Amino acid sequence: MAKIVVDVMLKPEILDPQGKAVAAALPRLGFSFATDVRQGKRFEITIDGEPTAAQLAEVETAAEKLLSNPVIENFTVRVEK
Amino acid sequence: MAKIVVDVMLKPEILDPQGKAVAAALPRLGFSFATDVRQGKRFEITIDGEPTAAQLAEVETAAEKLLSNPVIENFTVRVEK
Amino acid sequence: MALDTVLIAQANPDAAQPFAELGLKPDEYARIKEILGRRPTSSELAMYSVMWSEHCSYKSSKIHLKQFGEKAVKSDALLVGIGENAGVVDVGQGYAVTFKIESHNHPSFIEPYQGAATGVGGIVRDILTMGARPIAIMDPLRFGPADAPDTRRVLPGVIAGVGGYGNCLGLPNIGGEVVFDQTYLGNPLVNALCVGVMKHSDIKLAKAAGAGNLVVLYGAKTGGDGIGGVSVLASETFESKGPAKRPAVQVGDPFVEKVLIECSLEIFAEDLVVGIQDLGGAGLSCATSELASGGSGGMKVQLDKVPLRDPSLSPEEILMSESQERMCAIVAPENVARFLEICAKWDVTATVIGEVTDGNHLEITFNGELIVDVPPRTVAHDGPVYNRPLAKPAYIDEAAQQVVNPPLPVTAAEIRETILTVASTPNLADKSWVTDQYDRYVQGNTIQSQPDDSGMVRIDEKSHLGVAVATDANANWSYLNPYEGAKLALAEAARNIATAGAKPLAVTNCLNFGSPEDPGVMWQFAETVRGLADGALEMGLPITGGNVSFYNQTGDVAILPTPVIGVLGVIQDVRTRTPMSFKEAGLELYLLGATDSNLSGTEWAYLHNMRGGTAPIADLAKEMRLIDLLLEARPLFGAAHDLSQGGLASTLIEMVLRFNVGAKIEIANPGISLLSETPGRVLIAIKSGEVAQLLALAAKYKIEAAKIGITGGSALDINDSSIGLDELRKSHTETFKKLFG
Amino acid sequence: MKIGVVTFPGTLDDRDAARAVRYAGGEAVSLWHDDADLKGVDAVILPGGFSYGDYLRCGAISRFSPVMEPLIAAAQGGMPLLGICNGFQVLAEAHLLPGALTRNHELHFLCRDQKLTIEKTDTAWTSSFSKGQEILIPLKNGEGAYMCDDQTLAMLEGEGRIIARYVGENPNGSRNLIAGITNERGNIVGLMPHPEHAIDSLTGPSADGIGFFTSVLKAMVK
Ligand SMILES: Nc1ncnc2c1ncn2[C@@H]1O[C@H](COP(=O)(O)OP(=O)(O)O)[C@@H](O)[C@H]1O
Ligand SMILES: [Mg+2]
Repeated sequence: MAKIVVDVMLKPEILDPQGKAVAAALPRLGFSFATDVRQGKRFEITIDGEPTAAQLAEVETAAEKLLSNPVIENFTVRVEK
Repeated sequence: MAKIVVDVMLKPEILDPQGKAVAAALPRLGFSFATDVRQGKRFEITIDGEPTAAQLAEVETAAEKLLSNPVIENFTVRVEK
Repeated sequence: MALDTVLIAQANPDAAQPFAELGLKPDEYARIKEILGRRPTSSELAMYSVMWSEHCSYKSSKIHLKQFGEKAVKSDALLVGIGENAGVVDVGQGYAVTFKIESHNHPSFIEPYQGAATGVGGIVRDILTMGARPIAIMDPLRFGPADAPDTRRVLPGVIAGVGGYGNCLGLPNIGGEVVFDQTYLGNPLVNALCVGVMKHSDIKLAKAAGAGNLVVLYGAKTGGDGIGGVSVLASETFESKGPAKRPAVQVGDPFVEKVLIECSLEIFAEDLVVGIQDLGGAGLSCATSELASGGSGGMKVQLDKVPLRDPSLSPEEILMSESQERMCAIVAPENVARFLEICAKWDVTATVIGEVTDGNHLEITFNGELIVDVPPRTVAHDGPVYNRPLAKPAYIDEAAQQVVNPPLPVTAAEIRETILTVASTPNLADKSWVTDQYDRYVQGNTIQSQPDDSGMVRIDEKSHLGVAVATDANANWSYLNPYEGAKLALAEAARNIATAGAKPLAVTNCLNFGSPEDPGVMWQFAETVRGLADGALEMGLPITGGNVSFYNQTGDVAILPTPVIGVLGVIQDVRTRTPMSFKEAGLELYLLGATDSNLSGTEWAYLHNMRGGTAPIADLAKEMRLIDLLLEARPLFGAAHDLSQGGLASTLIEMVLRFNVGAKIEIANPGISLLSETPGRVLIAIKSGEVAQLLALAAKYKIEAAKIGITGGSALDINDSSIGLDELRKSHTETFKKLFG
Repeated sequence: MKIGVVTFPGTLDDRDAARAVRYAGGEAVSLWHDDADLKGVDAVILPGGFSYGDYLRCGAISRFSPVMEPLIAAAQGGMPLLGICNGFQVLAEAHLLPGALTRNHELHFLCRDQKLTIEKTDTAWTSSFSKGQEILIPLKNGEGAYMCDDQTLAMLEGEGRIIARYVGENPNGSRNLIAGITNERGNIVGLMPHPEHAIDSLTGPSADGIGFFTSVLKAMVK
């Protein structure tokens, strides 16, 4: 059993209203560490056994077609230990 | 400038309708790799300079108080290269 | 990055400029040079190119739209007419109502959620700009075939986007349309209508008057949204490497818009603005040039003062950015402090970016250098005007030759089958899957919404004054005869207002067509405008504004001509409205208006792949008599529901399911009676004791009235056929769940 | 009787809540999120909407608004406090009520007329109803599924703190069909559906919702 993680983030040039709202809320709570916050999605996909190269390629395709919208989002795929 | 990532996932015992919907959609698109999918949030926090221990502690607190709801969610904090 | 300034343009008159990439024709570019007496700076080129685009300048449509002014009825109700952000109508008791439709078709195809969301955001700002509180929205939509894979991508995203934005703004969604047709597959239509209300004295206009008054930009920061095209300026003129990627898609932030609405209304209430304009298409280029030319003409703007989300934007890009949720106000100096204070209260960024000047120059500087110096009228109003060639397409006469004779039900079993088919076909099926995603209760004033004939909202809690709005288009008829199609859509929208008891007052429209460079499309467009102008004149209704969307086509196949017509009406007391259906058994059902046997352009013909024939000829005099009858006989009605797509069959299905009370219908010639879509018909329910009064009024207005049945029971019985309401409901409501659920 | 209605940035149903208070015979006082002042009100309503855009999590950002500090203190001291929809989400985020409101199981915003049964009538906000009474009021939200762990659920059930349950098919995936809950003392109530949109059958599906507002007026007279 392995876990594949797909992270999907809005492209940097795209407005991220949620990240903006979080960035604005932090200082109100007394947190001053952030110069910027972006909010995205994280998918944890469980697969049986160790992932094969073919499976990872499939995950890439699924990430591109289903999990993200390439018009406004980027994604990364990785296997998590 | 550094990037701190906070991942927030629903606790395993909490129903995740979004993850379930993705898991159901994958086979319809011909993808059979997943035995389970969970969907969570990913926050990318930009800070000036290298993060200090104090800053990381602050991020932990913010993750606990604001970025996640401990009733239903777990989180992890890490510095990304 | 080198800045192209007016001085450089003068010193270096022959520099090559990428006008073609920006969509300008050589003669248009030449005209800009002639206006300025020199080559434009790259910032000026950016402004002219976007303001002279089809979308902003109406260059192909203007020459036709003129008719709306020329044929206009004199209406005392019209407070602000075509030319401002939205028309304003007097509805009495000191209230003014403004409403308008806009399209966001192409963006919704690329990114359905954001395209639809920002479409709602844009039309709401247009209404807000007039000084009004937005009070309701509607969403007439068109998609490709319901079972096409791409429709499964586009439709759910569009619905979620309309809902996501509108719900978050706290605007009840009071109606709309969902229609499927092959021609919309690559060209979905996402039109959005917004209604707003204000007191007469609160009307605001887009004009920058009074030298010394300040220009304040407020709302969201400016990012690179929607400026994909203009990056050629930066790449070709300046740096070989080109700029960072610029998104062609705009992302909306409904929360910021909600705050912007409340903040603006507070500012309006204290009378702090001289003029105001929202930033929509063409962003600051449009707002500054329109404000300046709407006022005395002069304005100075310091572009470097504009707060940026993306600091890498060039001045050209800042001028053209279509970042959402921004407004531009003209404020007298003594009011600026208070203005900024209100913005601070709402946490809205507000910045003074310039001032109104004497003279007629719009001067824009960037870090002290003059980069734009233009007469603003030439940007905003003196764009090119095309009289494009038009020609009646060959299909019209071919279609007229075709015999439209779909099979018609005769036996009880066939009638049953027909009713279930009509109930479940996507164009006529229950739309709750869509409308359940929209808030219809917020603001606490919604009297009617889907599935009623029109949306109705109360605008005064004490007097119960209300307004009703309906939108309609019948693209099948417009395809067969665009002139009649436009009139028929107008009549239908007006009728939908009147069935509830509201008096039609004003018209708006959104004209969705293929490419204006196709003479056949241009003919469809011209005929549509002529029909709408004639129809509005005949019905005595002013056209208060609208929108044109061209280039909705895939290859050389255009969408069906789709003029979406919105009609606004007023009702003195919303408590007296007529509901669309009956809750009581034992009422008599009367069909007002006669039925003919023409099946061309009907849903039934479409279901049998028959798209030919001839459209009905609109009889607007009769439509007006029917409206008068509906308004006068209203106290007699237990229910009234319009007949349109799907004919009597569809009307009966909707009525019996509305409150779960059945009906027993007796009709001769059931096929035609149930499926013909003859315009000018309404089904009403009435107590037996009041029939005589109804018939007297029907005679007075020369409208046919025929009894077709009686209410009651738990089935829809037609002649010898019977369908239980549960079975009928299942068939009516399952379609969308199965397709999209 | 003064009832405060809080407006956060993005609140939508504040004017409707104030209207409901007036219909019930009370005086509505508007409270501003950024002002830590309860203006001497006798009870408070946190109305529906999308405060802070519902970004991050519904209610997560609002709960830190300045007005919340005196409000939490007052509610802990027994002042009646009703959170409707977004207001319920704020109460859960502020841990004034247990559990959390999560994404509807069908992942859509859902607006519909919803039947509820009132199960607890000895709270500040439900005493006008009779136990087991069925009412019809609008439900409208995207994140209305009530979630909590088994222990909390058993506690809520055991202590009879579920004030209202959905009737029929579960509209959003809420555990045990929970539509609303109360704290131990019965002064704080969170309710997902919208009684303020059902105070007059002209504009709502019924006038059943008015009972929540008349209840609190009665409670305050006592
Ligand atoms: N089809 C039409 N019918 C009537 N008026 C129209 C039509 N299309 C555009 N207009 C009017 O032309 C003006 C400019 O339209 P538009 O550019 O859409 O406005 P905005 O810049 O506010 O979006 C508006 O007053 C609009 O009402
Ligand atoms: Mg405008």
